[in-house]
Amino acid sequence: MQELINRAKELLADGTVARVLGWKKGDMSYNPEVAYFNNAEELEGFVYNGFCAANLSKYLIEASKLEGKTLVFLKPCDSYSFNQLLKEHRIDRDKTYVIGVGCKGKITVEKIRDLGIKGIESVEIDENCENITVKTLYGDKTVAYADAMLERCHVCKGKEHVVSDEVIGESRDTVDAERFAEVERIEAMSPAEKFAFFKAELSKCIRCNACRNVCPACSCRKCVFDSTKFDSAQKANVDSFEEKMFHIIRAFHVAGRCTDCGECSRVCPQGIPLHLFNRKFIKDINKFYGEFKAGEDAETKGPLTNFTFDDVEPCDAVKGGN
Amino acid sequence: MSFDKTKKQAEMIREISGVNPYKCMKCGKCSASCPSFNEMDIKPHQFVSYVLNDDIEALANSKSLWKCLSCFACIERCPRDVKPGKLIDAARQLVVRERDGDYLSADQIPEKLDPELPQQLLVSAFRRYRR
Amino acid sequence: MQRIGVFVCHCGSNIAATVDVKKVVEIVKNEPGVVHAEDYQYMCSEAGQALIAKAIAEKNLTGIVVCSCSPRMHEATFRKAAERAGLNPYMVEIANIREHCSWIHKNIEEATEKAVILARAAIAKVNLNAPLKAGESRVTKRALVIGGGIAGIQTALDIADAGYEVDIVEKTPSIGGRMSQLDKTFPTLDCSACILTPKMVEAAAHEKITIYTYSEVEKVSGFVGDFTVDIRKKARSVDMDKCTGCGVCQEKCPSKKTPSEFNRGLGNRSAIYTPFAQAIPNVPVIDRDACLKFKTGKCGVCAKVCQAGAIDYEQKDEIVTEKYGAIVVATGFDTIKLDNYDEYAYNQSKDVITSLELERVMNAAGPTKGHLERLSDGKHPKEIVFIQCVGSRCSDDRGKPYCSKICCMYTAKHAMLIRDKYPDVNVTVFYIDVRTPGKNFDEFYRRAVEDYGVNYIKGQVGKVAPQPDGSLLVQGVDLLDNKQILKKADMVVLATAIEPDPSVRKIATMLTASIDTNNFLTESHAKLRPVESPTAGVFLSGVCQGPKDIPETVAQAGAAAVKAIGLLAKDKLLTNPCTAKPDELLCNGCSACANVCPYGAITYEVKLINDHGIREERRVAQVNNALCQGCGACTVTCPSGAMDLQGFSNRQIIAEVDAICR
Amino acid sequence: MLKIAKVDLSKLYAAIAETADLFVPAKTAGQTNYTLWSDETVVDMDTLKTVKSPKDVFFPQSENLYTVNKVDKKYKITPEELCNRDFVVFGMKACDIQGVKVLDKVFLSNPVDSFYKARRDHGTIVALACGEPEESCFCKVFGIDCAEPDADVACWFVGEDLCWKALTEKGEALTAKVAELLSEGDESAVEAKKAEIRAIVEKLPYSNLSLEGWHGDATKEKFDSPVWDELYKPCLACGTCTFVCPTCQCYDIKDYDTGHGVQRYRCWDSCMYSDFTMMAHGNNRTSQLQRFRQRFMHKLVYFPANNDGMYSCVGCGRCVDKCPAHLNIVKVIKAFQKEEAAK
Amino acid sequence: MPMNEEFKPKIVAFCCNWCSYAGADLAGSSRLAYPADVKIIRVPCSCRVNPMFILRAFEKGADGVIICGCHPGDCHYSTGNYYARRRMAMLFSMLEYIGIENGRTRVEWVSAAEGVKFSTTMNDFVAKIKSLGENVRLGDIRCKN
Repeated sequence: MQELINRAKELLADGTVARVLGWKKGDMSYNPEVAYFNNAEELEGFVYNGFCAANLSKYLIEASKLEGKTLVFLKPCDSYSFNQLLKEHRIDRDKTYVIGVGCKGKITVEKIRDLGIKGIESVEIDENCENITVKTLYGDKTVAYADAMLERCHVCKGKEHVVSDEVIGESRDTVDAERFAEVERIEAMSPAEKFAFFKAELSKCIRCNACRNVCPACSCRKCVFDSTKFDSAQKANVDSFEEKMFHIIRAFHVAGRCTDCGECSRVCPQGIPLHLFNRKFIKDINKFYGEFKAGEDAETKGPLTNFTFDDVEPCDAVKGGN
Repeated sequence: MSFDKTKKQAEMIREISGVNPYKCMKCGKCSASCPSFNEMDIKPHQFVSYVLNDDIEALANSKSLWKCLSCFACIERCPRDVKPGKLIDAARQLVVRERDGDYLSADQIPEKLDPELPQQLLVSAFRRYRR
Repeated sequence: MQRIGVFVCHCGSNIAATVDVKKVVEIVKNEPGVVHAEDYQYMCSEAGQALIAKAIAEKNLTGIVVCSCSPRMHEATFRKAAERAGLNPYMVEIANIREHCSWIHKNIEEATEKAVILARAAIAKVNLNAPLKAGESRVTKRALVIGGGIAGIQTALDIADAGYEVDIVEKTPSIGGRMSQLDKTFPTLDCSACILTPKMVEAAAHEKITIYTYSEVEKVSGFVGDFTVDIRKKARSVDMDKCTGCGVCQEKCPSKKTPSEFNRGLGNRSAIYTPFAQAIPNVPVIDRDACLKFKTGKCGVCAKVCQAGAIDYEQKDEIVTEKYGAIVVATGFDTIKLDNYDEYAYNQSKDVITSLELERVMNAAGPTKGHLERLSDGKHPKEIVFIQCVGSRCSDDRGKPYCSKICCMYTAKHAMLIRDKYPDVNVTVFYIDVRTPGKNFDEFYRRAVEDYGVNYIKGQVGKVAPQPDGSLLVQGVDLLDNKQILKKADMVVLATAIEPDPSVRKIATMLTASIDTNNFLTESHAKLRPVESPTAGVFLSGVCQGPKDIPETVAQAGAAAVKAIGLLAKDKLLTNPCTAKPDELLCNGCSACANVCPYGAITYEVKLINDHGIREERRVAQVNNALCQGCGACTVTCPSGAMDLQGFSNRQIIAEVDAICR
Repeated sequence: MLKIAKVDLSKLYAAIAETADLFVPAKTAGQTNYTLWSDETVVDMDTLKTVKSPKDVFFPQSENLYTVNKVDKKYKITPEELCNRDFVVFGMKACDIQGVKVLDKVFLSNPVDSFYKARRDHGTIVALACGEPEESCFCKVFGIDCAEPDADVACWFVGEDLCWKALTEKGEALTAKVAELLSEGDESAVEAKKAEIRAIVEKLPYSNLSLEGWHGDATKEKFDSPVWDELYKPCLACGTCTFVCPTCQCYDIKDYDTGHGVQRYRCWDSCMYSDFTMMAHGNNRTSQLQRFRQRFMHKLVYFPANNDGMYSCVGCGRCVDKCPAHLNIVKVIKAFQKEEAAK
Repeated sequence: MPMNEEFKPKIVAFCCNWCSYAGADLAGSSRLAYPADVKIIRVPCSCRVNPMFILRAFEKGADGVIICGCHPGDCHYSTGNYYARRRMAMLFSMLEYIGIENGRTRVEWVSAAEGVKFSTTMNDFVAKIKSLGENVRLGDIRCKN
């Protein structure tokens, strides 16, 4: 972490960058927040640890409008989002300085709480990110790092940064699950079971828009679901079709653009596994139109703005045919 | 034979054969192709009109039913997908069904076999007597 | 809120017999925005249009809905009527209650209910319509004719005579097409070459006509009035300017074993060849697949004997790019392959031939120098059987479901010519129907029977069996006699079905012209616009649109020319105003729309945007209205809905959906 | 003081549900929220905080106001019926109850919100003391005692029992209905439990947060502070904080076209949203800084200014737990403290 | 819906102007009947059909939605139906994934010359929707009364 701070100070000092976008220590050991650092002094509050899960690439849309370069720290998976945003002309590469940071998997306090741990006073992560010691009002607990890890880290995209100006720190292979296993599990269900599953999950939705607002692919200036222009604005949660429509259309709009960064599922206050929508589309795209990794580069045409003459017919795209 | 019964039989023939006799354009290619033409009293192309006119009794009594070799030449060559051979086969089945109980079972066949019989006739026989 | 008038047409009894039009009027009167509703016998009539004009003036209508026939039929009529009455033509919507309702439903209650719903959808849409203004685009005063047969030649001559430049692109080495392969033409029996050659010469000599032979259309872009076409001039290996057409190269060429395409493979040609004596241009091409020089590197005889030094082995394909205002497709036909018709023994016996092959046999320049002889042994035939409808009127996938139209007449012609020249030959024709509508056509057929003694038998042939003695056993049926016929013949001639030239598929795709299940190009309207493709600026000439004989082809060629001239005579065209329109405030500048635009109509610009008080430079999409054709691909790819399609906007379509589903 | 064994709670729920609708915290798809009780409901009294506060029992996230139908060219308006069925909310915590009091200030003062009032009139609250307060809790800061909830009935989990005490007339009435399931409880055990809870509260990291400087008269000073300039930046502009909050009461009124008519409904709105308070002329808060500031100014300055110093934050800590950007009212208060200290 | 009443499905058909709408016209002029439950919305091209429109139709009470366009390769705009094909393949797959019965949505390529195909397609689709019954999973409860 100190290496990151030192390097940031250097780049600020020599005028390469005008500001630094990173994570700031929170008031608890587990709640760092995204912050801009404008000088060496502010950088004293900088933090980088297992809890720094936030994908900073989307913040660069606003940062690109500022005077001078912004130094940004990107984890390997964040770099895919960065590329995708570059492809869509949403950020300015010339106004960013990318330091790829090593990542050993990211954890969240929600997962720790899910283990039944309450009244957390502090969390300590050991040197090698193997174990977490949790001090609570009701006694101390030890948790395996992997058990507190976000879903996305169990199916990590890899240790490589697809874009960066320099890389600091080592990454770790955290994959211990099959990426499409959950999607396949659902695919194997009967229509009634599928419907029941998604109804149970989506009826929790409170339409807070956190998933959309955190999503680097959902970078629209004005979302269709906020726009009064097409009579498509939605705000009410009516435990009916509206949520499904919102989530299906959102998944559709980011299909071929979603890098599977997992932020949507991370931020959902109701713990809805929203990535299951996006991952279904990714699986379909891979199957129908060939392997495609959104954000792997900043040039390739996305699968939904492309075609071949012998693409699969919609009736053949569904399991039972139409 | 009552009118209703005839209608029903014509319907059955259409159903068994899967043939739409209205598709026939009366080109005669079936009759032109038929190896048994000369032995038939009702010619293959006429079968279509008999079914169209619900004249099933005449068909059922026709010796043509038993002269058809089931060689499928007419089925193969019919340009309109009418396939008169299927109509003949269906009419035959209708008659066989009405005979009731007079079926030939598969194990009865070997004893009746003559090694000199042509294969095609065997196939035809199967189709005639199987059910 | 709009002030909408709804006009319900009876279309005589076409609509009124199944739709209770009075009831429709009563119900739609209560729809939001509707201030006027009435019905009339024929809305498209002068009187009907006057009713609309009157209502627009008296009720101050801002939008109208006409419940009538398909908009593809009369949308333009009603738009013009509205425009004359002072209303923007795009404030008109049509509810299709004829083709989509009265004509397909029998139950009056059901049809009326559906008509009301269709009307509601149109009303909901027009409530959201906005006046649109057509733009303008220029017209390139040059036409392209694809195909150099009689259809293409006639179209080109007619356009050129009207004073416009025309290019003909022909894929074979010479213009002339199928007609040049024919011996005589019905019903007058004049020599085909004698009437065709002057036309070919005229086209070649015409100062307004440029002919690209041995060339193919490679790429088409643009739109009506402004097409850009790449033409591939295949390497001829002979310099067109130097060659004098003396023919020595063809005589001396040592490779003479290639089947002649012109003679339908019945004779051979040399590797360097002109397809036939009267070829235009009279410049040979080298068939590089057959030429020894190209195959082995050794030979070069033609170069040695050519006094003009025209042989150029190094020649390369050349791409010519040209702009056109109109394109006429005249790609013609070929006969179908008979591989699936084993019963006629076409592939087993040389003496079973197609009618087009018989044309070559009968022709003095053909493989038998015009003598009627068996191709197997050169013997004079005594007994010839003609079989009609080979592959035509077939509903299975071996043949074609349509009638090829020309076979009855050319078979009568062949029978008559044979009987005339060789009275010792017996001619029998097996037919299903003899179809001879046309001026002097039935008389012609009757002459073949009555004056020339041709034996017409109603019935088909089931089988042609080659016999060990070289004869052919024809097994047919005489349906009128109810007899099977076994006939020994020396030759059998098959009236083979015709199909559009296979090249038409590729061309249709390039032109985005629609094609039917049989690969015939679709006309804009089967009756009223038979020579226009639904794709603006593309016209149809000859058999590419459907089977026809020569006089019909020439007539249609002229008609296509007139339509093309009508287009070329205009300096400007009004463009479709239903184009895509970006909302700059919503645009993310992501380029998704530009990625899917088939016309390259979308570009990006960095602009200063004032978004409710926030002023910033943004990359936003711009649409070129002259290029945009209004498909709407961009609108769906745009996640924020910034891109919308005028005339078919998101809100309009959603309003229609809502109206139908409620 | 009455009591019922924990194992018998399902009988209690069933007994209550016989005469009234019963809302309980229940776990569905892994999350605990208030739901209408039925035989199949998996009641979850162990989770301290439901994701959403129970406010939508009184003030639903979406509710219909009236329906407009078109009859020929005329319009027919049918108002939505007011709540006319008694209901019981079981398990509300002290902070959430304070939240309802905040809502009362808004909806029961003139003009009275008839929909809200009808629900308040028909609702009986059975409160539950917080057994294991958590680190994000700071109700003490607002003078709330989570060991002693103030409702129609107050309950405590003590050992294997639930202790039950009616505090109001409504509470007495409910108690009477379920009397046969209740037996006499031990007052002193409850007192011990309260002491235990209060001891934990003292140890909570936010319990001593100072609200100094936050009052109804601080508008200008707080509004113009440069602290906001950096503070809002991580904010995603989602509505999580407002939708999990027990006191946020802003709503939007919208129309829904059902095809047969138009339903005018209201639904929670969020000051974090770009179309919040959108008017014909546009929006009076155009930047996220302004929207972010609005929320905290409202909770800590504007609301006390209009309600005799009552804050519209109850320290439930849901926003602390749920904000995807780890921003929350505590961090805001602390940021201002730091700024003051620096001055 | 009373049990004794026959189920009359609401079916929305999006037809591209150049092929399928003309195919529907041809079906009309050829008097090739199909159920009145089908209501056609004219769009310039199948690529104009936004998945939002389809979900909207279901939300508002449609029981089936069919999208008809030119055959691949024959698009009036040359490539529109290729995009539509991908979009619909994705959407349909997603609808299946969330448990919507297969067959409520369909894409069919119908040319201007295929009046017969248009009619048989619609007959078949209506029969399919009737066999699936009323759409309860995608509708909005507010539209049901």
